[in-house]
Amino acid sequence: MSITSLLVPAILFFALGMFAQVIKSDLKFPPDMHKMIVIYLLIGIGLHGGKALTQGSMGDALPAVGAAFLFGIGLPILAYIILRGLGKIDPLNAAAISAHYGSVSAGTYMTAVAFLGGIGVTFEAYPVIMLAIMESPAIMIGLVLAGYSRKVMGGATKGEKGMYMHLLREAFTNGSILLLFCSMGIGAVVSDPSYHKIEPFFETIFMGALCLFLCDMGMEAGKRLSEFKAVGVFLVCFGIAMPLIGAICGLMVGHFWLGYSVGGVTLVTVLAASCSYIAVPPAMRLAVPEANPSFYLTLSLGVTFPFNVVIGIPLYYGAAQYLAGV
Amino acid sequence: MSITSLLVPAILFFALGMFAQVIKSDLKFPPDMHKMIVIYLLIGIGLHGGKALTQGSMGDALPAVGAAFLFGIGLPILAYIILRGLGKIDPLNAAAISAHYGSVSAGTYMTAVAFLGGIGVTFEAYPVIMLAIMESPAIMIGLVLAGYSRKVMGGATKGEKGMYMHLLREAFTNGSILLLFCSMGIGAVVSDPSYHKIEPFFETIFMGALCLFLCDMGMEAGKRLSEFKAVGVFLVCFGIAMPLIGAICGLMVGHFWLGYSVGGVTLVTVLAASCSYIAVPPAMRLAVPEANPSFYLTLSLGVTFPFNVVIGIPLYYGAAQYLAGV
Amino acid sequence: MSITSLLVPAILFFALGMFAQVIKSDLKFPPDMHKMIVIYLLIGIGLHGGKALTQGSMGDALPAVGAAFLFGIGLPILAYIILRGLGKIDPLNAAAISAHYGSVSAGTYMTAVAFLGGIGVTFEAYPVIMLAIMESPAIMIGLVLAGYSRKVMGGATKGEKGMYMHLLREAFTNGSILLLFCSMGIGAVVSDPSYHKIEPFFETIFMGALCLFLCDMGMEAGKRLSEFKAVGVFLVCFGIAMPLIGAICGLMVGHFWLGYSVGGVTLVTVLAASCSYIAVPPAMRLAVPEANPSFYLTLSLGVTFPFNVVIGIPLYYGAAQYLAGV
Amino acid sequence: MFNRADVLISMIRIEIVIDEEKLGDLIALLRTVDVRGYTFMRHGGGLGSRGERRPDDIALEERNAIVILACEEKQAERVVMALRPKLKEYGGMCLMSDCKWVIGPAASY
Amino acid sequence: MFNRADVLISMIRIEIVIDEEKLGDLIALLRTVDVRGYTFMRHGGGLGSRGERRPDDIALEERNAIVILACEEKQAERVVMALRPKLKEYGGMCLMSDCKWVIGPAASY
Amino acid sequence: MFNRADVLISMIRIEIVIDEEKLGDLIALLRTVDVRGYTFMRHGGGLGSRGERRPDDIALEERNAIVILACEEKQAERVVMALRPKLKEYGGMCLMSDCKWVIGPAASY
Ligand SMILES: Nc1ncnc2c1ncn2[C@@H]1O[C@H](COP(=O)(O)O)[C@@H](O)[C@H]1O
Ligand SMILES: Nc1ncnc2c1ncn2[C@@H]1O[C@H](COP(=O)(O)O)[C@@H](O)[C@H]1O
Ligand SMILES: Nc1ncnc2c1ncn2[C@@H]1O[C@H](COP(=O)(O)O)[C@@H](O)[C@H]1O
Ligand code: NA
Ligand code: NA
Ligand code: NA
Repeated sequence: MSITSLLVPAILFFALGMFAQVIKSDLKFPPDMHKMIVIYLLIGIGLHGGKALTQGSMGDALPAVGAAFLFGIGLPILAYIILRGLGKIDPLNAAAISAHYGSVSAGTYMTAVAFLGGIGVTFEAYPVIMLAIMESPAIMIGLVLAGYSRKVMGGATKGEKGMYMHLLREAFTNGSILLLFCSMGIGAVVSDPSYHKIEPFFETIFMGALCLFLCDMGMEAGKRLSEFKAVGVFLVCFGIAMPLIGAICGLMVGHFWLGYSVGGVTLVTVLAASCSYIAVPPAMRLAVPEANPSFYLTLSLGVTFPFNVVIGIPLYYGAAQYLAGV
Repeated sequence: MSITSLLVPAILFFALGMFAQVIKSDLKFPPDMHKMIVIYLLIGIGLHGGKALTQGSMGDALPAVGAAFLFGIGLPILAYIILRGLGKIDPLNAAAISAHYGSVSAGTYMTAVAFLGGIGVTFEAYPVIMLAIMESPAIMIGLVLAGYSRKVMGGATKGEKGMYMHLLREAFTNGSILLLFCSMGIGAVVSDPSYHKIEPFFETIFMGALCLFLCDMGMEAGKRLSEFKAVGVFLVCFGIAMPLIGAICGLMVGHFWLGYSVGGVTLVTVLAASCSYIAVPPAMRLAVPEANPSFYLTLSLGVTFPFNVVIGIPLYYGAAQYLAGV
Repeated sequence: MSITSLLVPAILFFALGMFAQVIKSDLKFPPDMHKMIVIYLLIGIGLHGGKALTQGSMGDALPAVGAAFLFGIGLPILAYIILRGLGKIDPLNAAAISAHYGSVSAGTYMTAVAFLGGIGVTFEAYPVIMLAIMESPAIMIGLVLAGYSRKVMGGATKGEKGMYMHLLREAFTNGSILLLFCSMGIGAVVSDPSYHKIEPFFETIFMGALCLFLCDMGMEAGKRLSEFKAVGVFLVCFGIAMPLIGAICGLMVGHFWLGYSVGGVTLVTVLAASCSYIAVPPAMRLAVPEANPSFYLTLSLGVTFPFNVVIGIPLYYGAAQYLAGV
Repeated sequence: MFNRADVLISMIRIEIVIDEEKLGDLIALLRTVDVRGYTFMRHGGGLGSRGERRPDDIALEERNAIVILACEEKQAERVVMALRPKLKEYGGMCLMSDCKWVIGPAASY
Repeated sequence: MFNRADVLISMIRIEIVIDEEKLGDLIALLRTVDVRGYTFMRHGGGLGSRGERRPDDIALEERNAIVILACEEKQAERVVMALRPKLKEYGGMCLMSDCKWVIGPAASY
Repeated sequence: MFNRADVLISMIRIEIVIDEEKLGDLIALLRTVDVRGYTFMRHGGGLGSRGERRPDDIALEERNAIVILACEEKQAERVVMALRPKLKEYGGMCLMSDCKWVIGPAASY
């Protein structure tokens, strides 16, 4: 893997965005542009994933679904134990942060796809299902952890039931999750000629649009750098260590359990290593209003996302190659 | 015509949008995104239509222009009579609603084009002229009907002259109408090599962008469902019956008078069956401020548009096939 | 050069926008749409330019860089002398206006590229470097002229040092300039396969997106027409004469010094003839708050830009052909 | 303030800040007490008892709506009394102050 | 309110709500009576005598602009008198109230 | 205004207009004097001593932010005194007026 393989346009645009922020440029994308690109990209991954899935058998997808649930439930618990045990982080902040690490980042996933595409590596269709699934269990487990924390702290738990139902709804009706799932459905059912008519928009120009998205994410990450001090050394380290821990789980599951190719293992690893910034933050804001959003947002957008995009993805790919003995 | 021919991505995205609204998802597109897509789509149809028209003779277009005026004037009068006679709707609301049914919905037209494209049916270039023309006469006839209503009701008609002139201007300077007309002009005059340079943007990715538009329209339609009760049973039924009546006129005119192919007849039918939500609502708001906008908007966006997109288009296509004896 | 060569879609869309404004249509693009398209276009030119540059040698680019600095410094001084000497414009307004004429308009440049593409004329890769460079020196020279004016007028010059540093930073961290430069860098370093993945988005659909941009610019220009009276006859004439003067300099430099082909000379001429409306106006607003923004904005967006787009580009191309003896 | 009864009417100005998502509920509530005019602006941000609310945040967009309402004193009392229990649930803020309605546009209060 | 003449100046605050499309006309009108400062926000919605106005409605977008104006009492009277006939035509709302201008930024009233 | 101490608390309403870019600084400043609630709107325009400011101008976009702040009189004095020197630098406007806080939502002043 040479240095030029790191010169993926998407990653360079991420760096451009961060650089602009660091030198205090006035570069800024309209907020609606970000939303539009996210909508577009989610539909794009969904359609493509749905189409790809119809080429495989539904039964083969089951282990991926299982792995998604395993990650979505296991990783937040692991994160919670680390945050409480090693970091002495207060229980509710620990719960809120943990939930983010059980979930995934569609942006990181797409960057990984762009990375693999850039070096011509193919991959299985199933990781996209995991992407679609993983956001929901993490939300629920976050709520469970918060409830447990409150009980430990001896606080009021009144109204918790209503919150469970509310978030359960939320976990399935959240706009981004819905868009991803339904687009997968649409991709799976439309005929090939129909699909070819929308392919130029949703696939051919996808990788370019992703660059705009990552440029914006770079600016966002750059903005969050200034909050490192407020967040503290432990949490910043956690924001790098946790994806590595997730990555190890991902590599194991992807290689030994799911038995995917190098590309597929890389994607599974990226999923396990990444953390959410789409559906989980608003859910935790609602479920754990006592937690400080600047903690989980700084970790998610300012530490883990940039780490994964710039260092993580090639690293995980290298590890996947090593495991496969390539 | 099998069930898969209904699985047109554009229509599925419409369903997705409606579904999101029905399950109360927080999915929402930025309002500016809607405007941008509409601008893009109008230019796209215009350019394509203009280019296509240069391949035919201008004389052949004349009957289409005639049919457009016939629909634009005849259908609102028909609608007014039905609303007043059968529904006992008060005159000014009847006038405002009627005007919408003389006009057309570019969104429905584009969905029909996507539908025909998905099953590989070709069509004439002339219906696009009708699309561009039909919005304007409907506005004027709406004003005439409102003036007539006011006279019948014995109300003040002072200042009506000014309003006529004002709306006449409006009917020609309305942004959407202008964009469609001028893009047709541009499509007609540019050279082929020049056109090929902008084709990837305005044609190749068109059908994908249309999906985003229809997803948004689906959410809009879903939102309007809740207003069905306020609008009343008669009007909701009218919102389904009127496009069917329009469709019959469209089929007759398209097949017997214009003598188009199955695809062309389908499009003419769709035009006659569809009702405006772009230029007519603001014009009626100005011309007939006494009318309740929630009546005509619910009918247009919540009843007739979804009916046409989901049921109407395949139905009209089937009828056109039947007429052609295919 | 026939009349049809003027029927470039981009230019026709500019005319459409102006027409809409002149007939007082309510056509309006969302402001964020403008920003998004500008971001997209700047990245697009940057990437393409960067890629093209790697095909030449870096040494060949040096004269272009020199010419850019020459224009950026020389043309504002020339403009200042004309405005002060012939027009008796007050010193600070003269300084602010002059700065705009040392800089360039990316929109004009792209229209020229579209024009050349439409008639199949190729060009060198270097003018794009000039485009990226020229905005910065003009800002600095504007500040120098303003400082000189203030000294001549005997006004306070306190705090000028800070302003110099501030604007120097600004000249390099300005979002648009940064985007253009960094995209050129990215275009230069990414591998060919990587580039091909983002090409559909940033190149294939570029010319179509440019049409939307020019339509919006046409509306903007149309809006500014109404301010001609406030600006005065002299300045309006200056807004046409100055690009012609710049064009003569551009033709000489492009043909005799740089020795470019007809296409390349046209682009260099367009750069010298065009005037900024992106980075310079906010810089002058800050540096010369005493100047009236409606003067330089009307000249830049209402006079020089439309003149160059509609008349200038074909004229400069004709002159370049004449010089080359074609 | 210049005081001419043919030009100015004494009124109450009510200003409410509330989550944008609750705006629909608030308006419905205002309708139940027969409010005949209000103005709202969406897309606001702020700080309150529940912490910061940032519009346009990429990951955690929270917006406030501001509602302004001019009405006569009697009506103001009804509005405020109807609002109070809801505001306890919604959070936000409600301010009242005296003002004069300039006679001119159609009365919608 | 703490009352220190070196910090606070008594003024009038005028608040106008009007169709966004008419904002240009309104500003031109304010200019004719030599107003030297105002602030506006576009993209508002509301309810009034002409029914609901919804910004961001797909089919029928109607927006209000809100203009805030601080000026001295004399000037306020001129502004209001100039505005009234226009408001009859435009609709909307105009409120007046007392306020204090905090001395500090350049005087623009 | 109907006057019931169980429903209304006398307060000061502060309204600040400032360049949108300076909003972050302003909020930081407000934080230093322990302000516990404020509301802001971005994307405003206006006229002042430095001329017109137009949001959404293609070439020269200049935006104002409007900050509204309700607090008790003591606190208002602190806020205003802390703000004044900054406003000299930033420009803009700061108005103060009396108002009543409607008891109901969590106290954030
Ligand atoms: N004292 C205050 N002054 C101005 N706005 C306030 C104040 N307190 C609360 N708000 C607004 O009300 C919103 C919700 O407040 P809360 O429910 O207390 O978090 C905040 O985000 C602010 O926009
Ligand atoms: N008298 C005033 N009334 C309302 N707003 C004002 C007033 N003076 C200034 N402003 C606002 O403050 C902004 C900056 O003012 P300035 O720094 O004086 O240019 C202006 O753009 C207006 O939005
Ligand atoms: N009593 C009121 N309080 C607050 N805003 C009002 C009031 N009456 C009218 N408005 C505003 O003025 C706009 C136009 O009013 P109208 O012309 O009466 O329809 C409305 O859409 C509201 O935004
Ligand atoms: Na994870
Ligand atoms: Na019709
Ligand atoms: Na120049």
